[in-house]
Amino acid sequence: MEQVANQVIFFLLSAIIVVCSIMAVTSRRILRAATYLLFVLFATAGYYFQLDYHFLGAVQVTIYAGGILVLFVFAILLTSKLGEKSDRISSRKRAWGLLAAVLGAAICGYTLLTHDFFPSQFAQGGELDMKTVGHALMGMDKYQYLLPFEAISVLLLACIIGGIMIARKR
Amino acid sequence: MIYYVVVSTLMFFAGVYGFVTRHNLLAILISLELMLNAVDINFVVFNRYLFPGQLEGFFFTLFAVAIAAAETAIAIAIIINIYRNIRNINVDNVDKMKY
Amino acid sequence: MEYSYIILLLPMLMFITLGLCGHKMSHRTAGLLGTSGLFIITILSYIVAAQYFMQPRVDGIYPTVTPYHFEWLRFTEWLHIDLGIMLDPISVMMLVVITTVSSMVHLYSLGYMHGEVGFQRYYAFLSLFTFSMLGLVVATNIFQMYIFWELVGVSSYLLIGFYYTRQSAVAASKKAFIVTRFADLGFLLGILLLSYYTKTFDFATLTSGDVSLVGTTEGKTFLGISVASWAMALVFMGGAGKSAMFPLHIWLPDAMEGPTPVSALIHAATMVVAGVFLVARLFPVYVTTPEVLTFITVIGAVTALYAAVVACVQTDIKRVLAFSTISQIAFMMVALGVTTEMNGHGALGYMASMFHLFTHAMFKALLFLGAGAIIHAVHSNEMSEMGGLRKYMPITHITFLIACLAIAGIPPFSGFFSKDEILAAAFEKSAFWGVWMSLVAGLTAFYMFRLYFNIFWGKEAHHEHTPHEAPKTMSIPLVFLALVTCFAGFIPFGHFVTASGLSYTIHLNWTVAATSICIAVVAIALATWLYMKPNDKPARMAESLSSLHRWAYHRFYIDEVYMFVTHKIIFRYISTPIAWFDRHVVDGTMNLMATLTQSASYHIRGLQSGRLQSYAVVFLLGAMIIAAIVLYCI
Amino acid sequence: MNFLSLFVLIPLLMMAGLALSRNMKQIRTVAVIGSSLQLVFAFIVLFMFLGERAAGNTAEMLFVADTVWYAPLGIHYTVGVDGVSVAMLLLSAIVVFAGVFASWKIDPLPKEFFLWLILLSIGVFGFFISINLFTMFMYYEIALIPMYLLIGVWGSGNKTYSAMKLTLMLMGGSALLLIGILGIYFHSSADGNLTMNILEIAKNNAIPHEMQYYLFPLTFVGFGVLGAMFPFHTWSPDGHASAPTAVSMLHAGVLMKLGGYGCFRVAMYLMPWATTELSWIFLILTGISVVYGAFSACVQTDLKYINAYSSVSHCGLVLFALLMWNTTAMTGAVLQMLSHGLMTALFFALIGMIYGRTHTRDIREMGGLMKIMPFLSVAYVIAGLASLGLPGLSGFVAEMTVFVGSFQWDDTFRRVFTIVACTSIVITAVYILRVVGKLLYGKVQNEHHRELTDAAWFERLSAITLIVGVAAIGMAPGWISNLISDSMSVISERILQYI
Repeated sequence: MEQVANQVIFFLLSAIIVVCSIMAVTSRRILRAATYLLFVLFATAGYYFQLDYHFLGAVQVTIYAGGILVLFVFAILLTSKLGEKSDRISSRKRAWGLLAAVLGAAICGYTLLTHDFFPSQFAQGGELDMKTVGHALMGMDKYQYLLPFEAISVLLLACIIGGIMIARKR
Repeated sequence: MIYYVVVSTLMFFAGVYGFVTRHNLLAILISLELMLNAVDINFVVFNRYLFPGQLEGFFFTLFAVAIAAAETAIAIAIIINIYRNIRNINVDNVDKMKY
Repeated sequence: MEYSYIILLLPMLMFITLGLCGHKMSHRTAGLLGTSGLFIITILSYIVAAQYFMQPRVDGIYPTVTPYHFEWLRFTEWLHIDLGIMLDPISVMMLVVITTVSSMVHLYSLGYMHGEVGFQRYYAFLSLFTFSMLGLVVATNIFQMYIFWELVGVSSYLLIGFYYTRQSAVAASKKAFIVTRFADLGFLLGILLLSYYTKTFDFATLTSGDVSLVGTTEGKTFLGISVASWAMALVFMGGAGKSAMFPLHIWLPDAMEGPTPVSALIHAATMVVAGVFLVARLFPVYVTTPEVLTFITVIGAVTALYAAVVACVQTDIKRVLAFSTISQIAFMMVALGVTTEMNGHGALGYMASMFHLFTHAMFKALLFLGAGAIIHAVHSNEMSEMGGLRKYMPITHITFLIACLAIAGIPPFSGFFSKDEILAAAFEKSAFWGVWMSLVAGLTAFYMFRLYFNIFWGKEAHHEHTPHEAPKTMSIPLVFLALVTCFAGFIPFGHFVTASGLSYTIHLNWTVAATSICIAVVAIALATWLYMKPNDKPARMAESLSSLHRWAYHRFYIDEVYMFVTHKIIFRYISTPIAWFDRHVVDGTMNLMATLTQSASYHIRGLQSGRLQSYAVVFLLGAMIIAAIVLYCI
Repeated sequence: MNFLSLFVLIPLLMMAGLALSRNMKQIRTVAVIGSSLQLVFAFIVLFMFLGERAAGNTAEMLFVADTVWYAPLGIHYTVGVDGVSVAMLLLSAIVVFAGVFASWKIDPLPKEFFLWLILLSIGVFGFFISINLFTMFMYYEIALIPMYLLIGVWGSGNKTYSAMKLTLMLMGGSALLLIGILGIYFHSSADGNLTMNILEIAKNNAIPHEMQYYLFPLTFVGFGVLGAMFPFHTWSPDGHASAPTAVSMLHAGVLMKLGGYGCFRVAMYLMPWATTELSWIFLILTGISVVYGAFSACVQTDLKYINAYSSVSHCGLVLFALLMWNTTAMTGAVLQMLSHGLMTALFFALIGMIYGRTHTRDIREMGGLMKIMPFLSVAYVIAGLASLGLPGLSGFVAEMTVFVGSFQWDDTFRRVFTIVACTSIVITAVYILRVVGKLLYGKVQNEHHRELTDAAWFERLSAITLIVGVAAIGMAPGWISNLISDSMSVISERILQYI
């Protein structure tokens, strides 16, 4: 019973992801594209929860759906008047894009399907408790991530300063 | 397990299509986000299915999300600036760096 | 004999002093310096000649003495150029001839060139010419002769082009130099061929017979003719160019553009005989290749006749004398050509040509200097402006008459003895040549006396001022040369100079002598009949054979042929196409490559079109292709 | 680093001195002192070399000094001199000395002009003293690069086009050369310790035959481009025509000799087998360039073009003689390099002076200069006669050695080409006399030429140094031809053993 419910949820989420991403990419109104992106983000968060990565799902929801999307909406509102329809895409460009995407999908799909991954041991309920996550984050020895963590912090700082610098009124 | 990866591939290539065909810089940014998320899914799925013990995939995605946030902030700042200079953010007009 | 190097060194020093600081000196000092230098050399060469011919004969011949000899430049281990002095009968004789004529010319030019601008430069070039001519004559090896050969060519270029403001003089000097240079090319190739096979440059080894050219080249032939005769023919070509033989004679008539004393020195006595001297010097080698000797005889005979015919119709007195020089030199060449073997009776031709060279130098110089005095008095070269000058210029008249008699071959004078010997040698060889040369001798007598009567007899041409006798400095050389012409005939030449060196007593073979005298007398009578008193007979005769007259006057249009070949063919159809080819084709390819790279880079630039998305597409396609390759192909 | 590197040090000091000097007078004094010092030093080296040879030291290269420069790549700075390079150093010192005086009144930016000129001379001097492939190539490049600036800035006529063309073609040549040198380096020794030093490479003799088959044409053409071989000579007329006097003097006088020197020092000395195999192609090319240059000089109207084409013809003769392998011909080639170097420098100096006065180089517009400028005209006639091959001047000595040397082969192929080369003396006579006749003799073409001044003292000095050089070689060639033939016999023996 449990299995079936998971299957259903999974199918539901993947449907949302696929449909919304295509819609986000092809819709002509920019704001609508943003909303479709929102749905895709939520669906990915759903995936994480389904794979028992609750912390990651939470992070995804807060940062992506919360932060980045809000930024997007601000940018959209600032740069383009509401309801303005972006012009038709020239067929030649679209053809190139389609060709590239489809070709890529075909190659990746083919490799994925033919490549025999070694057996996956899906340990059910391998919940990741926060303590281990915290230790790994702060640890110094081999598989621990203190250095990337600090690097990320420096990067974020730089981004903040960069953002301010760019947006400064000349 | 395969389905996760198939879905993420589709998502990725939708992002690619969007990136290549849209005129609006923000739309490009959106498709970029799509691609990033597709990659995150992949990481998580591989970590979960193939390497349950380790945490590389997990942390990788964590950091990827953080960096994506920073990157989008900067991108949007730049876009706004471009908008401020040339009053529209159509990607074909941004070709000052041509030759 | 020891101080013979002074004979060479002094003219060189004169040239350098006059050349470098000449323009500081006044005309008088430069002239006196030059002439005194020449007189010292003349006396020295007389002493050397006396000493040389006084020394005891070693088994019948005078030993060749080489007082000085040092290696100048080494090529391979056996080929090396040395500079030195070699005295043997012909070179001593030539020493005497050159120095006498040159000193006479120097003395004469004091008067003739008086008041000319560039007087010192003239004397500098004269001493350069004398230096190179002397160097050529006393050369110990063939390369040294080639060195001085070129120096003689250059000094004649400088002297002919002395009046460089006149365009015709410049063109004449250029033509002279290029024609002789072309002949020198043949000479150089001849030397290279000769030295390659005989492995030496020295005359001593070449002529001593221990190295036989024919021996080492027996098998090899080139275009059917054996290499030995090729070598000797090419060497003769060098001589032919310098002595203005038939194909290469065009420069001599134009060389009259130079001052007359220069023509006297260069184009009468010394330079033109260089070719004869060359053949005489290498004569033992020539004897081994008989077909070259016949070739020389043919060329000589053709030139003699051609020049004699053309001389009969020329109006410019210097052109007449020029053609007569060509014809006389051809006489000497024929004399050399007809000699068959080294000693005994066959060697008469060699001795005769040397004797003729000696006497011809004297009276031809006299003729030219006389002509110079006449031109100086009348200020024009054309015969039409002359006539009846015998009253105004007695000394020149008498000396000119003596010279004409000598060249015509009238007994007491030297011309008779030497020309008679040549005719005897010609008859010796074959009657055909004998008759041919007597005909030419007759023609010579005819045109000489035509010239004589036109100048000194005939009607009085009007003059602004009466023509005055030449000043003393000009008439002394005339008198001296006239005396020499009278007595030179009696010198027992056979005693001194023969092919093999053994003394040979000249016995006049009376039949040939008689025929040549009566031919000369008949020709003179014809000339007197036509030209003595002013009448229209020569004009009427000219119409009768008008085409021949016109052709002969224009030297059978050979000049035009040369001009056509050099200007049209070489300049128009070889040089300009090459220049065009270089400018367009070779240059074109270089420029083409430049424009190609530029256009290619222009197209490539199109890719960086600034359109962001095209970058992305290209990037993605590239990535995918690489992925495909990596995954599936490798 | 031994005293030979002084050759490079003196110019460096000169450049330093120039950098400090302010007004024109100081620039001139520094330049004069430097170049005369260089000339004196060249003579000292010559006499020391002769002394050394007299003392019986028969080592091929004298005063050899080797210092490691960059160990990992095995790059050494090896310096050494043999008979030929001593003669060439002397030539370059004389031409630089004359060049300094010929560019006395150079107007825009004189200091920079002299700086670049001396950098050019460093390249030349360095090239002649180095016997290591790397240092040779380095100095070769140093000699090329200033050319662009010197012609581009101080030139005349369409100078940018010709500067660009000259530098690009020479760079193309040196690119080929680089490939060749690397090829040689990697095959330089069988047992693995690779070396750039020419002497060792020659001793090891380890370059396999099929490699030689490729490397020889590369190096030969690489140097041939600079030596104005037939198809690659087009840079020479344009380059020299628009270069300022001193630069074209230095370039035609010395740089083109770098090509010839490099050809036999690198291409033929290190790859004797390939020389015997492939020389016939280059023989044809150089044979053509001898006659080709002479003929096209006959119809040029611009003075500098005539001299440039005559340089093509003479340099063609140099390469032609080199390909004849035997000692006499190769000595003749070096003699021709020396004599042509001095003659062309003299020609370009005089043409520069005439151009400085009449501001036109077209011989149709000028005439009768003999009366107006006697000294220049007499010097021009002497230069013409020297290049014509008048005995007593250097042209004759060089050409005769070349012709006698190349006549020693009696196979018809070489004999035909020798005869073709010999005819060049007639064609040279034609175009030299054509120019002398049109330019110096005859009537004065346009009137205002009448009040032109004759040569000033510095121009006289420059012309006289070169004339003395030409006459010295011409009058007494014995000492210099023996000096050269000793070192050339080593090279020709290496080649002749493969016949």
